[in-house]
Parts: sequence; structure tokens; C-alpha cells
Amino acid sequence: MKKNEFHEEFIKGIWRDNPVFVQVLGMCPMLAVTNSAINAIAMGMATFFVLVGSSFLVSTFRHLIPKQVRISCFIIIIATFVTIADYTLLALVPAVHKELGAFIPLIVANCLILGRQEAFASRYPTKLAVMDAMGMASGFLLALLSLGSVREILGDGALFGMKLFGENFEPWVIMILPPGGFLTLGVILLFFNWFRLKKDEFLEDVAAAERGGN
Amino acid sequence: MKALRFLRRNFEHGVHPAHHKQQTADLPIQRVPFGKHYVMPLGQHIGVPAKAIVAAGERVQRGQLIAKPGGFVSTGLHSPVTGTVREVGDYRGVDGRFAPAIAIEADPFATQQVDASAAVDWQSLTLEEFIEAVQIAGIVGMGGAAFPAHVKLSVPDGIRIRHLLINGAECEPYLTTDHRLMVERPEALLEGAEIVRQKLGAEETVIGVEMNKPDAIEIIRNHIRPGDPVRVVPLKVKYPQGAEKMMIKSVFGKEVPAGLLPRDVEVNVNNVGTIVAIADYFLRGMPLIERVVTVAGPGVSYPANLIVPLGTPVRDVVKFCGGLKPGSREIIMGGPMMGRPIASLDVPILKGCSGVLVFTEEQTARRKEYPCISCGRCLEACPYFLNPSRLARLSKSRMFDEMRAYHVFDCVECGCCTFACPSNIPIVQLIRTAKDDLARRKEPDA
Amino acid sequence: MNSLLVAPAIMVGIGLFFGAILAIAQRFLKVDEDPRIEATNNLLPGTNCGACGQPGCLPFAEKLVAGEVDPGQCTVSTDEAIEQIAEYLEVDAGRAEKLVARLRCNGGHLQAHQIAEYQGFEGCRAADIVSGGGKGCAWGCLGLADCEAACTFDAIHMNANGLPQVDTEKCRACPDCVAACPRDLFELVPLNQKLYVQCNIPLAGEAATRLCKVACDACGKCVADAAPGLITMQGNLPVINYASGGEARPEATFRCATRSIVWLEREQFQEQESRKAGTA
Amino acid sequence: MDNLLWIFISALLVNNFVLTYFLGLCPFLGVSGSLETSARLGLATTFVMLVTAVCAWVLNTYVLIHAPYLRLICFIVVIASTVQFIEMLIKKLSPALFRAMGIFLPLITTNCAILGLAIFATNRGYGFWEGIVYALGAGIGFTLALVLLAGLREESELSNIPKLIKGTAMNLIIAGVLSMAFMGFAGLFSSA
Amino acid sequence: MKKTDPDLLLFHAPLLRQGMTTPKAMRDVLYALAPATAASMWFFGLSAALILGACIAGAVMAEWLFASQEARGESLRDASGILTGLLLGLTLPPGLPLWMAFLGGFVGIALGKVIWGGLGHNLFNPALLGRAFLLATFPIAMTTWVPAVSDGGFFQVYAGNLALPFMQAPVDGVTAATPLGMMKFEQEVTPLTNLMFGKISGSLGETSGLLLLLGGVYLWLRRDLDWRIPASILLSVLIFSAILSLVDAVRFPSPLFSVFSGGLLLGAIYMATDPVTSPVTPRGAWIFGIGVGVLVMLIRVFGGLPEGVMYAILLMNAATPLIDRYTQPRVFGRGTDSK
Amino acid sequence: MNAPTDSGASGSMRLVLTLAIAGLVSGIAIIGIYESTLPTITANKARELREAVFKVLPGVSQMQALVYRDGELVAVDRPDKDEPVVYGGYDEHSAFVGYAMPGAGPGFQDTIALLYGYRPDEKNVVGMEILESRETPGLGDKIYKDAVFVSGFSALSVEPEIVAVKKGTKSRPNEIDAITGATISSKAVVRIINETHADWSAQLPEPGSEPRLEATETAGTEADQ
Repeated sequence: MKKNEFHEEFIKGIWRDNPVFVQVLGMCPMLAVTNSAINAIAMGMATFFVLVGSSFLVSTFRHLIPKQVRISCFIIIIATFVTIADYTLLALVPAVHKELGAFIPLIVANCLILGRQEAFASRYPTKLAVMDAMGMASGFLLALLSLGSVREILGDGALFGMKLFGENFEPWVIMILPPGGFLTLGVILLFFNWFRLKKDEFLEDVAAAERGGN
Repeated sequence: MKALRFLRRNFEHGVHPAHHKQQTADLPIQRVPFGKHYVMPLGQHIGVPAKAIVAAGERVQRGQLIAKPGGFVSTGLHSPVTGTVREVGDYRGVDGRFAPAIAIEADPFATQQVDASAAVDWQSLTLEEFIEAVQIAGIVGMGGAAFPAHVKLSVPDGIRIRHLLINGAECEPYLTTDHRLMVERPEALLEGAEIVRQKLGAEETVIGVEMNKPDAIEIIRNHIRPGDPVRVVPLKVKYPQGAEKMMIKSVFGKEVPAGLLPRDVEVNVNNVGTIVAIADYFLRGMPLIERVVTVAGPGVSYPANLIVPLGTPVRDVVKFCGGLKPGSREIIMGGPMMGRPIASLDVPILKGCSGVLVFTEEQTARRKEYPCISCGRCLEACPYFLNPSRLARLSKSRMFDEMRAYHVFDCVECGCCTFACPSNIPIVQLIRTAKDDLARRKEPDA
Repeated sequence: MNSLLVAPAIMVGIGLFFGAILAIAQRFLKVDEDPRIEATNNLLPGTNCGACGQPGCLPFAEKLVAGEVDPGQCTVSTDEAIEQIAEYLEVDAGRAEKLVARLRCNGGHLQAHQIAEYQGFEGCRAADIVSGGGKGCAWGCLGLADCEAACTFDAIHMNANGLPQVDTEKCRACPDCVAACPRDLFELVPLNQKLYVQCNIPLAGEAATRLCKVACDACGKCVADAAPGLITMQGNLPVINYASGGEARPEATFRCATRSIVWLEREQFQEQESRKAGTA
Repeated sequence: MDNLLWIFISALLVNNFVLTYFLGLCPFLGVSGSLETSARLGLATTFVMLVTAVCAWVLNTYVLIHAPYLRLICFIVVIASTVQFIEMLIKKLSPALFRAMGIFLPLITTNCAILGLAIFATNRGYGFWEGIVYALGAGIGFTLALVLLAGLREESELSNIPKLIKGTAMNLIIAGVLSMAFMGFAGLFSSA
Repeated sequence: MKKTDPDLLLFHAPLLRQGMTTPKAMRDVLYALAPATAASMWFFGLSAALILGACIAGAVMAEWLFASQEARGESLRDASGILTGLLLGLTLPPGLPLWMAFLGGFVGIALGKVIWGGLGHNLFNPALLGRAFLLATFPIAMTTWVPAVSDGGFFQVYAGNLALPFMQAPVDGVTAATPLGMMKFEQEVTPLTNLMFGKISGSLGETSGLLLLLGGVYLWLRRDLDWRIPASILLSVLIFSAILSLVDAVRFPSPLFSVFSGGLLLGAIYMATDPVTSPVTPRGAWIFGIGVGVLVMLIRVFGGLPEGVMYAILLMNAATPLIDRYTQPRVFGRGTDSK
Repeated sequence: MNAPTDSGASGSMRLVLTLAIAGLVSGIAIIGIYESTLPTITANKARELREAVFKVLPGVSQMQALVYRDGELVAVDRPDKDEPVVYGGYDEHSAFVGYAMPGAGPGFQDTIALLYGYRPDEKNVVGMEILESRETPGLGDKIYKDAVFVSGFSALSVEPEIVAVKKGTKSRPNEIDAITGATISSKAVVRIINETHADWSAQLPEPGSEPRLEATETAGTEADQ
């Protein structure tokens, strides 16, 4: 039972409550840095680190933080983690950091992170909170990666920098430009909607069949 | 500048439908023989329905008062025939709904004469008595709206009427009732106009006639005695020239402010038929029990201009005109632009019904509706300068409340937009739908 | 410069400075408002993300308290938090009985005939203004689905007979369909009131049945068969008065020749619904 | 002067915050449902951006030269507090103004466009006036994008957009098209 | 009911209609474009036909693929998809690979029309959307211009046309700059007669100014076109460039050059006037046109691109809902306060 | 939720204290990470800069930062913030070779930042490297991806100023072929170099009297570690 619960918290973030595809949160980094798969992963990892770290802290100290200043405290905690992530990336992978540019500090303003603190971490015990954060962050990472891959494959004919289609491929430049970000995410959401619609239809058909059978 | 506009005798926008009047324009008015069944709905006018004062089985004379006005905005009702009241009950009306009506069975042996001695000496009446007489006589606007005439004639204190404008435009295609009245009864028209002008204290009478009726203009001009304050103003042929406010714009160059009435620009507008009816009542003692109806359209075997007793079922009228041609599909009460289609041939002719038009499959073949491409033709057509395209889109999306901001209630449903629409969108219907919804939802607050 | 000291010093300084300013500001600039707004706001995530369409959590809370929005519109909150808000705000609004929309007409295509063909915009109200849309009965359901379009909960679907089928599970008894119907056929009725009159024709006898096979002809048998006082005839239609004390029982419907008074188990047009399910 | 013009045009059109930097997307997608709300939010954002530019400049000049590593945390805390303070002030002083603009202030605080403005302005080493102009351009650009999207969305409410697409997917695609149209401004005044 | 009665029809008045219908209007635009289309084939040979064909095929394919079953035949019959394809094709360079042209038509309809709910609901001009997509996606191919066919005759096909799908076009030997490009980057002015009669390089449909004007006059006579829009676009471009050339006649183009070069005529007469995506109110049409004109000149003269008609129209498309909203006509009998 | 009732002085104090403590802890954490990553980051930056300088100034193996102070160009250890700086490049014998001059300005999309090598003795640009740009992929980005264009800067006279001409029409030493289809971006690069050069030309000393390499400040030693 207990195990299931953890499991559940983790899974829901990846699929059922996917922060990007379902809740439509954290769009700024989502679109800005996904012009290549590598950038997407770097951003995803940074977000993962910040989200899990701050969820852990917030959940641990949730009884000590007064209600009125909780948002300020959350922000301070998040900003600290972001700064840490920023400097770490800068030191370890300067090339990637240069690509991501100002968007690493902007993780602070990602509603996903603050939202999880408020909605989950500040109300639930540490273990659950961390599981939830990991699930959400993984879902976010997954979304970033899928968007980044699509954009890189079409926009550069490559994935993780490796050319896929040979030299003569005509890249779809728009994909790595801003409009491509909007359009790709729009189309992906479309597919998501379509999938959910089909699923609902399927479930309804099943239900109707059962009713008919009875 | 103002003088120039005066010369133009026009209003802005509007449309130019083919007028189709040649079918009946030269046919003299005929009288329909009396039939058997008559149904007189109590609410033939805008406003409160009349109150029946007869009961089933009672014998009534032609011209006898059978219902009293139910309030101020209400008129009297007179029996169109001599006969027996069969029932006071619910009958289907033009709008498809059932409403209280007096059903009368005509006496086949009666002479159906009206007592001419009932004429009233209008000059001896005070203004109040005059207005009450018009109300009892059951006279309403005969152009189609059926607005009680006496209400229009009651001018509040402080407002002065300087011009009596008589509407002889008859801009609706097919219809020729006013045309024929002007040609055949110019004396009655001028007599009636004089009565109303004197009672209102107006300075002059202006008769506005579209230029496609030169014979009518000619005849009326010939009947005007020198020195009479009457003039005939020929108007450009354009729909809806006969709409009250459009005509005022054309004739006087004045725009009646939205929400206000012609009297606010010192004008009183009456239809030719209304004026003739007033003359008939005061000079010949005949209340409003019959009217001239144009029966025309491609589905009618013998088109005609007819005097029809009110309450006559459409069926009898059509039968008199040789019945319906095969393939007849739609029957419209009134003109083709603003008239109402009827659902059943048993619907009676009412006071406001100026025409019975029958259309065949050819005219009514289902028109494919295309999406609105915002071409703007409706805006160019709307004489009220509304944005019909947007109103229709809002109505389709059921965003009725938003339509207020686009002045949906200023729409007079003249049909210009729908006429002009290349996508065949039923714009007027959509606007009426919204008005209907808005009006109904307003009630709980009031 | 000793950065090891500078950083904490600045942080503490900023923290103290703004903490103090805000604390003072809160004291002196406080504006009185509905305490429920504050409380609701505290239950919200406070992310001010704007995903709900409101400009922030506080405005959302204000709208919540004003009853203009649903707690569920906050996409960031957890389900529990939403429930909590709903509980907090609805303490006094506990509605015991579930109401559903019922249609006062049973005259679909099969029972009530058209006297003329309607052509134009597919909508009840639009059709109604064109001489009543050609339906013989001037009071009955036009079957052009204005209610289906108006229903925000997807609870109304037109059935094969051209009548709106209300899904009692989904129906939230909002008055949308009541307002949408140009013939005022919908009413909100408790789900457990099973005796129901399905006709709106104020005519009696043959005049009514000529228009519709299932019209109430005002014969009065149901009045006689029901508990005394439960049903009365008003304007040629039976009116059921539950407050009269008489028990509503199916017997009242047994002698109705036109089936215009019925005993509802759950859905209103059961036979069509089961047929549809069977074929699906 | 040329430089200031270019900074302004660049932030306003060429590098519109929403359409090319994806900043402030949450309100862009969330609040753009109604035109009036959008316009107000846009104006309020522009105002906060101006305040932020001043704050950022003050912080950069007087505080952060001693501790550059505190940039992020200082920005966010100071901006948040300042905005909250202004919000309270407005609420007290002018309820009308508060209703018109103030209710958007908290939403703006955590809007990444604001933080982004501070960070970009710092990265580019903008001085006081450059920062102000940049904020003005970015704010008006944000308002422009928001109002355009709101107009398009309100209009598309009347269209029969397939159910499948309606909602965020549609808004994103509209934003994508807008972003594509804004590409036409590339290079504007850069050669002047 | 007595069976002798005919089955009456209820159809809301007015029963009378004027003759014009929407598909007829669409076809009128096709007819109006016929001379310019023929000219494009005259100048660019078979390539022109191939590109136009590919665009139309892409557009129609998207229409067909995404339309619901019942709407399928309809959307094809109203000719709007074909029109979109044709218009798009006329804005493309003659040497463009065919697969790109096809993609442009497809995307134009899919993103520009289908997702909005079909004809009449789109807020952006689908043809221009397709072109904007292509320009952003394949910037090189879309800005590589080839000179008109010289002696090879009609059946000479540009090598670029036949590139395999998703592959780059082979580098064509000869390229030529458009008059606008030459003006912008080399300050070289092309003689006006060449602009009018098409002896220039450029996109398929923009080469012959006179034929485009001819089609415009036809549309105007047929009342299929809101004359205010092209009038205000051309006027504002004329005035704007007149002022500029007064300032510096060498750096800035002359007014007539501005009007006849590039896609301005094509855009002003056939794209900006797309009724669906332009304001419906008369005052709105003026504002729209002036906006397009000013933006075109702004982008051409001060921007980074030689041509800005497409972007100008798309941007004003985006502003159309706002323009429409704030330029509602004054209602009869109401003062100027009407919203 | 019971906050409004007990918002006395103690309540406020607690809020302020919580914030202060949070700030304190966070400050310590940040300073920790900053201090621990600083050497690496500094080294990275220095290496990048050095590589760029060496690239734009062929034959250079040592460098130092130079700023213009009190009417002359002097070598500095660390230039002040907002102080314009050039880098002097020296060969292995510590002889002056040329300047590496950073410039920035508006490009097609956004600011372009670049570094170019300049040899005052030849009055030639001898190399150019784009440090930062957001030019259009496939077009504008050729200003650093197109080898032909970049190599065009390996011997380019600045007298009277550099001129970008249509591809294939270069005929004078101060002309460079622009990139087809990316004229604006190419011209932007040229303009940035021209402007930077104009800014500095008065401040650079006569050829031959450049500041000497200050041995203690060789950038080379640090990077070798």
C-alpha cells in the first residue's frame, strides 16, 4: 500500500498530471531552450534538481514557516537552489550554459516549481513530497526532451548533435526559431488532446457495451 | 449642402431588389365574395389584445363592434360579416401560435351592407374624442406593422407636429395595394389626410411616393386643390424607402435619433391605407373591417388586388385567385422582404396584412449556406448602419448579450443584409432569434 | 573584501528591510475586506500563474467567494485543496436534494407531426420565430437542440425521436436549458419525484390530440386516480402538488390514454435510451 | 540616441519578450481571453517593468558589485517586495486604480518576463536610461502581443474551431503565427 | 389536416436574394488572376506551372484530409482551397523545389484555415501564412531568385524545382537579385517599364504589375473587392515613399518604384483584400490599408528584409479583430458615440 | 488563517525573523557554491578569451588586457567594470603583434558581439571571431559558420574603412564579399568592426610604441595549470 502510494505520486507527474501537456505550466523554459535535445536535457536536469531540492526543504520545514511569509520563503529557497544550479552548470559545462543563457535564472519564475511547493510540498511529509517532485520534474524533463528532439530533428536534421539524414538534408529552420517552438508545442498538445479523446471514446464504448450487455 | 441632400431624396445604404410589381400594378381593386368562416383574432395589432364582448351563438352585424380595446395600446374589433358567432377560442395565427379569436359564421343570406349613416362629424370632435373614435374604429397602421393608429396620433404635450408624412412608397417588391389605393381613391386619401392634418395641427401634408409609380403621383397631384397645403414628393426607388425613418431622412433630410419617434422631429408618418381607413370611418361610417390585399407571386394563377374582409382564411383568398399553381411551396403574409411565412392555409387575413404572396419551388429551392467571409456587403446594405455580419456571428455562437453593444435592438429587420449576403446566411432570422431571447430573459428583472 | 561575510549580511539586510517594510505596510495600509477572501486565498496555491484565467490567486479567491467561478478552475491546486475550498465556501449552501432538468413534452417526431417544413438556421428559437417552426403543436418541443448547445455539462443529447435526453448523472441543475428553451419546456425537478406530466398543451380533448398523439386531452382521470388533492387540473393540464401531502404513486398514470403523465424511474425517455444502448 | 531607439524597437518588436523569448507565457496564455483584461494586465506589467528596471539598476550599481552571486535572489526578493508594497499602497490610496491595475500586480511579480527583464538588462550592461527604455519597449511589446492575441482569441470564440484544437493548443498555434509575423521586424532600424 | 394543401415551407424572409454567391466571388478572383498566372508561365516556363500545381495540390490535399466527411466535397467546390494554393504559388520564387511548394500549400491550409474551422473563420490569410512558414523554414531556397527563362523555351525546368523531398536544392548556376534586393543592398534602381511588363526576376506572380492591376480592375467592376483596401495601401505607400525620396532620393526608392516593385500589387489587390481576414467596416478597411502600407515601407526601408508585404499583411491580419471592434459604423440615429 | 487576529508586534517580528534566517541560510549556501566554483569559472572564461584572442591574432601566444587611462594605453590586471578594454597579443618572444578588439552592436535579430584581431603596423584586420549572436540559423549564422566569409577577415585593410560588397565583386583591399542572402548580418559585422575601430583609433599609440608585455601578467601561465 505504502509503496503504491509513492509509486502513484511519481507516476502521476509523468503522465496523468504532466506539468506541460496537462497542466500547461512552466512554458517559458519549455519553449525557450528546447531548440536542441541537449539544451532540453540540461534545462530539465536543472529543473529537476531545483524542484526536488526545494520540495525536500519546504516539506521538511513546513511546520516552521509562518503562513504569511511562506511564499517569500519558498522563493528564497528556490532562488538559492537555482543559483547553485546556475554556478554548477557554468563551472562544469560552460558551453551548455552559454546556450541556455538567462533562462537558468528564470527557473525561479517557473510556476511549476512554486506551484508544487504550495500545492504539495508544504502540506505533505517529506518522502511523499520528494516523490511528487521527482515525478513532476521527470514529467517536465520528458516533455522538454520530446519537444527538443522534435525541434532538433526537423530543424537541424540531427539528434544530440548527430546528423541523421546525411548532408543534403534541408533543415526546417523555423523549428529552431521561436515560432517553431510555439507551433511544435501546439501540435504536440493537439496530439495529446486527440489521444485523450480517443481514450475517452474507447472508455465510453466499453461502458456502453457493458450497459448493453446487462 | 443641405439643399443638395434635399434634392437627392434619398437615404444611405439600402438595396435594389427587382420590384416584380408588373403582375398586379395595373389591375383594379376587386371585391372578394363573402365566404362562410371568419376568424377574428383579438390581437391583430401590436399591444394588448382586444376584449371580446360577444359570446358564442350571438348574432352580429357587419361593422358591429365585437371586441373592445383591452387598454390604451389596443383597438376595437368589428365584425367583418353579418352572421353568428360560432366560438370564442384559440385559433392559429400568422405566427403559428394559437391565440384567442372570435370565429364567426357568415349568414349566406345577409346583404352585408354597412350602415353609412354611422358616419361621424369629425369636425365637431375634440382631439381626445377623435383619438378615441379612431381607437374604437380599430384603425391600425396598414403598412404591415399594425401599430394602433390612435397611439400614433396622440401627441404628448409640448411636442408639435409640423409635417404629416403619408407613406406611399410601397418599397416591398410585389405589393401594389397602396399603389392601387392612390390611383383609385385619391379623393379618400386627400380627405383622410386633411382630417388627420387638421386634428394634428400640422402645417403641411407630404405624400412620399417612389418614382416607379408615376401614375399615382400624377393622379394625386391632379386631385390636390390649388392652395391646399399638400405636396407629393417623388422618391428614389430603393428598398426600404418605405421604412418610416428612412422616408423622413429622404424627404426632410433629418435623422430620427435612435430610440425616439418621428414626432420627435416634428413629423407624423402614416401609411396610405391607414389614411384611407380613417377617411372611410369618419366620412362613410365604416370601421376597419376589410382591407386591400395584393395576391401575387409566381405560385398564384390569377394575381389580383383584392378587398378582403378581415378574418377571411388565406385559403378562400387563394381560391378566389384561381388556387395555387402546382409546385407552390411558401406563402408569405406581407412583402417578400419582411413578410411572415405562414404554416397553414387556415390562417386569417389580418389588419396588417398587405399581401399574400405565393412562391414556388424555384424561388425557395434550398439555398446552400456558406460560411460568412466578412465581405461587408451587409454593412453596405444596412440602412441603419449596423454590422449585421457580426450580429449574425454572435447570434450563431449564442452570445446574445454581446449583441446589445452592437445595437441589436436598433435593427428593424428590413432584410437588406440577408438580401445582400452572398453566403445565404439568414441574418435577419438570427437577429430576431437574439432579440427574442434577450427580450424574454429581461423579463425576470423587470 | 570578505565575501564570506558580505553575502549573509546582504541577505539578512534585505530580509530584515523588506520584512519590516511589509510588516509595517500591512499594519498601516490594511484595507478591510471579506475575511473569507483572505481565507480562500490561503487555500489557493499562491502561484499567481494566471492559468485559471484570473489575473492572480487573490482575484480568483474573490471570484470564488462571489460564486462566479468554480474552485476546480484552479489547475495548479491538488484535488484535496480544491475540495477543501469547496467545503469552506459551501458551508451554508448544502443542497440536500438533487435536481435534474425534465422536459414537459413527450411529442417527438413520431408523435407530434409537422404541418409545414421549416428551413433555416438549425435552432429552436430561430425556428420558433418562423411561424412556430412548422410543428403542429405550438407548445411542444421543437427538437432542434438549443438546449443541447446551451448545456455546459454535456448532459443533454437529442435522442432518435428528436427529444432532448437529459443525463441525470451529468445534470447539475443549472438553469441553462430552462433559459434556452423558447417554449419554456424545461423545469428543474427533484430527481426523486417520479410522477411527471409530459405535456404542455393548454387545449382539451380532440383539439389537443389532433396536434399530438401523446398530448394531454385534459380527461382528468389522473386527478381521480391519485391521492386526493395531489393532482389538480389547471388550464387543461394536470398539476402535481407534492406539498399536498398525498403520496405520489404510479397508479395515477395507469389510465392515462395518451401517456402524457408518467412514472419516471430515472431517465425521462427510457425506452429510446435503452434501444440506443442496445444497438451501440 | 540611435542606441536607445534601437534598444526600444528591439525589445518592442524584433525581440518581443513573449514572441521570441517566450517570457511571460503564463499570463499570455491564461489572461488573454478577454481584451480588456489583457490591456490592463499589459499596462500594469509595463509599469512593473519600469519599476523593476530602476530596482535592477540600483541593485547592480550599489549592492551587487559587492556580491554578484546574489543577483538572482536579490532581484526576485526585491522585485516581489517592491511590487507588493506598491500594491498595498495603491490599494490604500486609490481603490479605483487598484481595481483597474492593482489586482494584476501579484500575478506580475512571479512573471518570468519581469525577472527576465532584470537579468537581460544586467547581462547587456545597460545603464539607467537604457534600462528604462528597454523596460518600456519590453512592456509595450508584451502589451502589444497580449492585446493582439486577446483580440484574435475573442474573435476565434465566434468561429467553429474544432473541439480538439480549442484551448491551449490553439492559443499556442496563434502565438506561433504571431511570432512568425513578427519575424518581419527582424533587422528593423539595426542599420540606421 | 386536409391532404389537398401543399406542404408549406417556412423560410424566414427575405425570400429575394441578389445574385452573387460566395463561390462565385471566389471564382471571380481566380479569373482575375488568370492573366498574371499566364504571364508567370510566359516568363518562367513550365516551372511556373509545376510550382503552382504543387501549391494547389498541397492546399487541396490538406482541405481534403482534414475536412469532415460531409464538408469534404463542399470545401473543394467553393474553390477557396484552389485560390489559396494559386495565391501562394504566385508568391514563390520560380526555382523553388516542388516539395517545398507542396508543403507550403499544405501548411497554409492546415494552419491557416482548417484548424480555425474552415472557410470564413480563419484570422490569417492562409496563402501568406504558408509563405511565411516557407520563408522561415527554408530561408535560403525562398530567397534564391532565378532569372526568367531566356532561350530555353517553355519546357525548360529549373534544376532547383526537382529536388527530392526533404533534400536541398542543387545550387543553380545563375541567380539574380530582385529589384527590391538590388535597391536595398546595391542602391540599383530597376527601370519602371521592366517592373510593369515583367522583365525582372522575382516571384512568379509579382513580375508584371500591369496584369495584376488589370485583374484588380475586373474585381472592382464585379464588386468583389473592397476598393478601400488597395487604395489605402497604395496611397500610403506612395505618400510614404514620396516623403522619403524627398529626403534622400538616392537611398530611398521613388514612389512608383515602391508601388510596382515586389509583391505590393499582388498583396494589395489579392491578399490584403481577402475579406475573411480584413476588417469588415469601411473605416476599418482604411486603417487596415494604411497600416499595411506603412508597415511595408517600414520593413522595406528600415528593416532587414528587402520585402515586407507578406509580414505587413499578416501583422495587420492579427490586428484586424481589434480594428473591427473599434471601428464599428455609426448607427443610424445615433451620435458618434456608438461603439 | 488566524493571522489577522494575532498580528501584533510579536507576529510581525516572527515574520521578519523567519525571512532573515532564510536569507542568512541561503546567503551562506550561495556563497559556498560561489566560492567553490569561482576558480573553475574564472579559468574557463580566461581560457575562452585567450583562445579567441589567439584565433583572431595568428602567431600570438601571450596576451594582456589593455585599457586607455590618462591618455595612454596601459596594461591592467583586471579592468574596471564598464571600462573599454582591448587585448594586446604578443608572440613567444614577447614582441607585440596586434590588438584583439571586442566590439558589439545590433545585428539582424539581436546584438552581435565579436572579437577581431588588428595589426596596427599593417593597418589590417587579421582575424575575426563572433562571440555571441542570435542571427537566423542557415542564413545570418553564416557570419561565423561560413569559412569563406570568416577568412575574408584575415587580411582586410581598414583604410579608409571596411566595405561589404556583393559577393564576388571584391576588388580592393578594404572590401569584403558579403554573404548572399545574409547581407544585413554581414554588413552588421563590418559596421561593428568599423565603429569599434573608429572608437579606438585615436587611443591606440603609434605603431611600434605599444605597451610592453608585463611579464607577471602573462595570461599563458594561468591557463597552463
